[in-house]
Amino acid sequence: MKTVQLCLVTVIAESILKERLIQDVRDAGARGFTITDADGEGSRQRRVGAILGANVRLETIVSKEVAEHLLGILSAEYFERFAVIAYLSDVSVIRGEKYV
Amino acid sequence: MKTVQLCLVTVIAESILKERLIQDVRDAGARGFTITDADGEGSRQRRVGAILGANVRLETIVSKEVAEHLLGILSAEYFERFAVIAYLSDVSVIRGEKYV
Amino acid sequence: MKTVQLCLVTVIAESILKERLIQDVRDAGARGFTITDADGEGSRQRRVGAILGANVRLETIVSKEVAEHLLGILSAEYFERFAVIAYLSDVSVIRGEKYV
Amino acid sequence: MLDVLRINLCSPLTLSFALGVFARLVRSELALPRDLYTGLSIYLLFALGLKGGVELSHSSLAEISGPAFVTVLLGVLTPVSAYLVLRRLGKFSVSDSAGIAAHYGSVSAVTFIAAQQFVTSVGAPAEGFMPTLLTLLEIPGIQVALAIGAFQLAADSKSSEADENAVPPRPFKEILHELLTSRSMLLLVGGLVIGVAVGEAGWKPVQPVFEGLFKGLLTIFLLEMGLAAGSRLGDLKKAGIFLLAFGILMPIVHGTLGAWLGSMAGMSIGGCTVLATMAASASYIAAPPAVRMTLPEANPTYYLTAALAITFPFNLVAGIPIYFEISKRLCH
Amino acid sequence: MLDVLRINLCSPLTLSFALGVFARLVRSELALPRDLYTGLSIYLLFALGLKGGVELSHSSLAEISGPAFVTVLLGVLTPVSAYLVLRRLGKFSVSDSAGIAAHYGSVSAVTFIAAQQFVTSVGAPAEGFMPTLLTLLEIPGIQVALAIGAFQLAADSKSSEADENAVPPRPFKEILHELLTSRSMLLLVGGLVIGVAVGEAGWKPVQPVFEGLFKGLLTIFLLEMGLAAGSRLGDLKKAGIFLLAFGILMPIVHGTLGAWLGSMAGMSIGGCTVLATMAASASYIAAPPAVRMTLPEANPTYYLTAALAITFPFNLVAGIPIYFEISKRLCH
Amino acid sequence: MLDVLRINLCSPLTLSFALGVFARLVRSELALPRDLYTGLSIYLLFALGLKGGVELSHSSLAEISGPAFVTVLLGVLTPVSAYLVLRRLGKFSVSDSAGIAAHYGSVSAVTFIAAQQFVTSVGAPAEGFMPTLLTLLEIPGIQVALAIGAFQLAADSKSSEADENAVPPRPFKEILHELLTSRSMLLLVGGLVIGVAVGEAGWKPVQPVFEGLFKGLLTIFLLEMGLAAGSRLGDLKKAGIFLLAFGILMPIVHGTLGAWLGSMAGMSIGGCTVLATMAASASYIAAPPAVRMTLPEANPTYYLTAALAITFPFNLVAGIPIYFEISKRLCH
Ligand SMILES: Nc1ncnc2c1ncn2[C@@H]1O[C@H](COP(=O)(O)O)[C@@H](O)[C@H]1O
Ligand SMILES: Nc1ncnc2c1ncn2[C@@H]1O[C@H](COP(=O)(O)O)[C@@H](O)[C@H]1O
Ligand SMILES: Nc1ncnc2c1ncn2[C@@H]1O[C@H](COP(=O)(O)O)[C@@H](O)[C@H]1O
Ligand code: NA
Ligand code: NA
Ligand code: NA
Repeated sequence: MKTVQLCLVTVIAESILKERLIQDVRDAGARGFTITDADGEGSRQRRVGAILGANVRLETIVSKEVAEHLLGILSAEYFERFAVIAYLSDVSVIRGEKYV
Repeated sequence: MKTVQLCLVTVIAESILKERLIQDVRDAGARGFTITDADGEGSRQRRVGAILGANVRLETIVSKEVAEHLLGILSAEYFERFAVIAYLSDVSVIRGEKYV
Repeated sequence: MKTVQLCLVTVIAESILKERLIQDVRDAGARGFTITDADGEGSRQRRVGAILGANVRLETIVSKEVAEHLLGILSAEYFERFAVIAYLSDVSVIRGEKYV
Repeated sequence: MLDVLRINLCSPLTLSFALGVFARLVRSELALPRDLYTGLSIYLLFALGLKGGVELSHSSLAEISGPAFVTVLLGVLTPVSAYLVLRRLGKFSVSDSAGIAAHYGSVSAVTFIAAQQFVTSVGAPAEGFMPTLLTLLEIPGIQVALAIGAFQLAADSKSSEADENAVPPRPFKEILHELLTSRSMLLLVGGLVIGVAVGEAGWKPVQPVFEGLFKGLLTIFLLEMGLAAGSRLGDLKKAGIFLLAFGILMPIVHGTLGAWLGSMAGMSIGGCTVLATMAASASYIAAPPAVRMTLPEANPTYYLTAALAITFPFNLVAGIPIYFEISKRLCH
Repeated sequence: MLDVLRINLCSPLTLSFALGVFARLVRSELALPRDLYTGLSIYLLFALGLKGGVELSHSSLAEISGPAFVTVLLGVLTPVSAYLVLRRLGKFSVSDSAGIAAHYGSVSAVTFIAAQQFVTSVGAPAEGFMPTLLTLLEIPGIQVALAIGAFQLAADSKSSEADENAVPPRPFKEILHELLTSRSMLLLVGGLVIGVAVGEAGWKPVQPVFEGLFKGLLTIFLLEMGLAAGSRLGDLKKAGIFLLAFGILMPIVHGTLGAWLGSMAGMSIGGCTVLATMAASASYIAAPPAVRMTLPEANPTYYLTAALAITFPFNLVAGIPIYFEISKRLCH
Repeated sequence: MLDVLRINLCSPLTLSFALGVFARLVRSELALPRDLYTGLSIYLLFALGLKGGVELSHSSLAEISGPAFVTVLLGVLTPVSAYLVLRRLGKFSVSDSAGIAAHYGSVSAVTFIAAQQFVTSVGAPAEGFMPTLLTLLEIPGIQVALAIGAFQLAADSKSSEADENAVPPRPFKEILHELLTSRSMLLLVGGLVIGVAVGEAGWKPVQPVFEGLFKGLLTIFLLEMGLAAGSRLGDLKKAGIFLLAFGILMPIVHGTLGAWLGSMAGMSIGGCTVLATMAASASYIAAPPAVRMTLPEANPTYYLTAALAITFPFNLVAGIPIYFEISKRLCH
């Protein structure tokens, strides 16, 4: 089956940012995204439980350009101030046109 | 530690398909799978909430052949009609024999 | 944007091991981790539902060495006796120093 | 009539549905956790069955047979009428017509409950066996509509929807199994059987939960229904003016038919009102997944918007009182 | 006796457990959301503790000391007897024997509640301090069985299970800490203490939730238990005929022992029945995770199937009435 | 006074909060499912609004106007005083000072409820319109504090926090929209409106859920609050001695102010006590996300620890009785 190489951007962020991240992802030109709830720990303390919510894990399959663009937005808006990380990996999909 | 390269197939699909997908994954020859709940948005509208459920995210580590086979089943049965996407990535595991 | 290649270790394990795994991940030298709830099936029977809980899915972005070290711990402590799998994939991050 | 409308409008049920819709209109982040929604629907269906069963244990087969027969009749007539109207007048595709018809052929448990509450509050309580009729009406309508759809699609092989290379894996017995073992059926029927078995004695200790909390928890459930309906309002224009009219007029037709058949079967005014409401209501618990699985080409925007954002609130606010007035005239 | 059985069979508790089993047998997708299950078990344990505490505030140390002593005695005897039977007669591995024994040495809160309901409904209510005994019995049995297991495994170093390179990281104080701070212990004991502290006055305002809703919510919980048990029925054959017999006969032996020790301690018929049921019951809330963590070689299919799919329904349906009859004879 | 303290200490509310804290101290794995927490807070806020609305339907605008005015006044004064104390005396950064002040300018619904329970139990019930005042006090304080923060940050451009390249995307109307459409506002105000609309008649059928279960479910909610507070105890030393003192003394100041303004507005002893408690309490439902979004540089450890682990338990245990004593002296 003919597949296309694309870029999977995974963003893990504190959950209050959920709606803002979705907007950023759309603005960056992504054609879709998938979100799951998550807990976690990093340079900031363990993120669990009730009061401020935990984390969300957002995935979006995009072109290299869109990925670059999205990372730009994320690091400008969030990296210093919020509990947010993002990483890239290569994935192959069929129906490549669906994602760009 | 000696690791083996295998293929990770990730399927994101509307949740009513969950049981059917599990069957397809078994039929395709996968030795196991992992499922998480997810929300998402794509060419079809935002998938959240109650009435029709949201999405499921299914992962299965398989050989290249099984992956091909599974993608074949998915695109034949679901891609046109249902909210389903799938993508491949390379992973390395130990105990390679466990997955094939 | 300048990115660094790192190693993403994903561990899927029966949920009663959650706290022990978190400890192992810290001991192995990881600087952070992300956890989501999951169901699944493998060589052991389908893991769902109430009594013994289902699975957790733990992700940690680490250096190659830490990844090796973590896999060592996991296979020594869990692989034979518990429902646990782990796999590695390559990811690129910005702020590489954050993870090592 | 006006007074009756007031009773209906100023009930916590209607108003918390309205609050949910409002929350969506002002783009609030208010949302009930998914598990809470699931938990509430499990509770409501099970409580409905249990209470119905206890009451059923007081009624004889003779009383039920007539009403049961007309109920099944409604389960066959309403999907057909809905399909024909949508396909012929509405010019909807076969799949869309069948998909929407499946919803109107089945019944909405919440609307049923609202009708029960209403007839009680106006002092014309319905027969004790109504929940039994609910379980009888839930499935046939869906089956009939899906059958029409599959049959039609098979027939016109030139239609673009002809290549059914995905439907074969969905044989009818599989669909039937899904419907018969669906959450709503198991809890309703299971509750009924348990209710009949335990009777008043066994009912007492669990009554505080399954009766005492019923209206309050239903109020919370309707908040969620309002949120779901509110998030569909945007789709109203996509649904179009015809579907809007359909979502209001079809229930009135089905409601009148239900009231008339009910009176034929010698039911009380309250009973006729509730049966009419059942016929007029559109399912949004059992029908949507069944239709989605079996007729994936049918556009969910159409059937969900019509059932949840048009017909449900219409019945809740105006429909039920209307069917009550109709029933009053029919069962003199 | 028959009448007593009827009371027990026709209770909503038993029947909704049966409904859950049935749902699995017909391969229904019915499932309670995991959080609902967790929430319900938290509620049940906390309510159990609170109510027990309020009642405890009425009873004197003198009354309790005897029953408390025999309860702890049961916590030591039952896991040993279970282990010996499984290892010697059943030829199970050390780990499996110890793992199963840990479940039968501890106690099932839900079975305990069912017994409480039963004795009340037959007009022989148990002493007010029974929940206190429940908390006393929960842990020792698990500890004793795990100790036997660890000891045996260390002993026969030639057995394949000898290389304990994973157990060292599980020192006993760690296991004990897990058990003492486990959800069930904290909620039971915490509830007890709070109940004693607030007394009747503080109990009144929360009574509607912690007493009024108790039986109804337990009914829903048993639906989930039925689903869990139903999904294990398939494993019955794997479990084998011996485990099936064990799951029925061991409880009768332990129950008789419990009833006898209870009568020795001068407890009422109701009290003896409940104590017997506690001794006869197998834990499936506290024990499974503890065993899984500490004896991973023990096969969960064995202990879960025995505790949940064999012993629990047996006690629920036939065991409790049997222990009641035995107690009647023992406490003249 | 001592007796009053006893009433307060031995209530299930206080004790189950303590149980939660204890569970964390012994490192127990006890945790309420997140959805249960969300569900409970939705229930509590909605029930609070509904009940308040029904009672509001009995009171006239004349009675309310005075108390409403002083409430809004408190919403302006308390965040300013809190900000000045933190910035000048506490030497906290602008962001931290504004962030903490936002919490103390707003109100904690649970503390409010505890005060309501308290004044009722000591026989000095508050006015029926108190929940209306709660909704008036919730938002202004947050807004004022955030405004101070943004203004200050803009002002001293040399401060390291000056480059506000992330705040522009957060215009004030957006923040206001978030607060006005926040879950707590919608449920409180929505509940109030519905309560007023349905009145006693419509309230009756839902009363078992929204009044009967209230205290019991609140008890469970406080268990979770205790868990959350317990997991913050470790941060107390990070928070430092000043914040500890602030979390106890600031409430007393605000409480006295509230009681005094309440008596000026001619409120009853009970009303003054509750108003004082509102002024003294620190929000941990509406404020934290608003502050986190708008002043990300503010350290959550400070405001969460102060509001949840210091001020909340202080008010629950000692604060409310103190404000009651103060009110007794001020009103007659
Ligand atoms: N090394 C890592 N591997 C996986 N997830 C991480 C890692 N570091 C941080 N995270 C996730 O990102 C969130 C925010 O990270 P931080 O801003 O470092 O606290 C954490 O709560 C984790 O869920
Ligand atoms: N580009 C994308 N990246 C990540 N997830 C996607 C993407 N497109 C679609 N999805 C997921 O796949 C589901 C179905 O996609 P669709 O059929 O395009 O609506 C969506 O609900 C998303 O969860
Ligand atoms: N081939 C696989 N692909 C994805 N997940 C798997 C696979 N095999 C096992 N798993 C996950 O790992 C858990 C434990 O695996 P096992 O020990 O084989 O039962 C399962 O419950 C699955 O969630
Ligand atoms: Na209908
Ligand atoms: Na036992
Ligand atoms: Na305040």
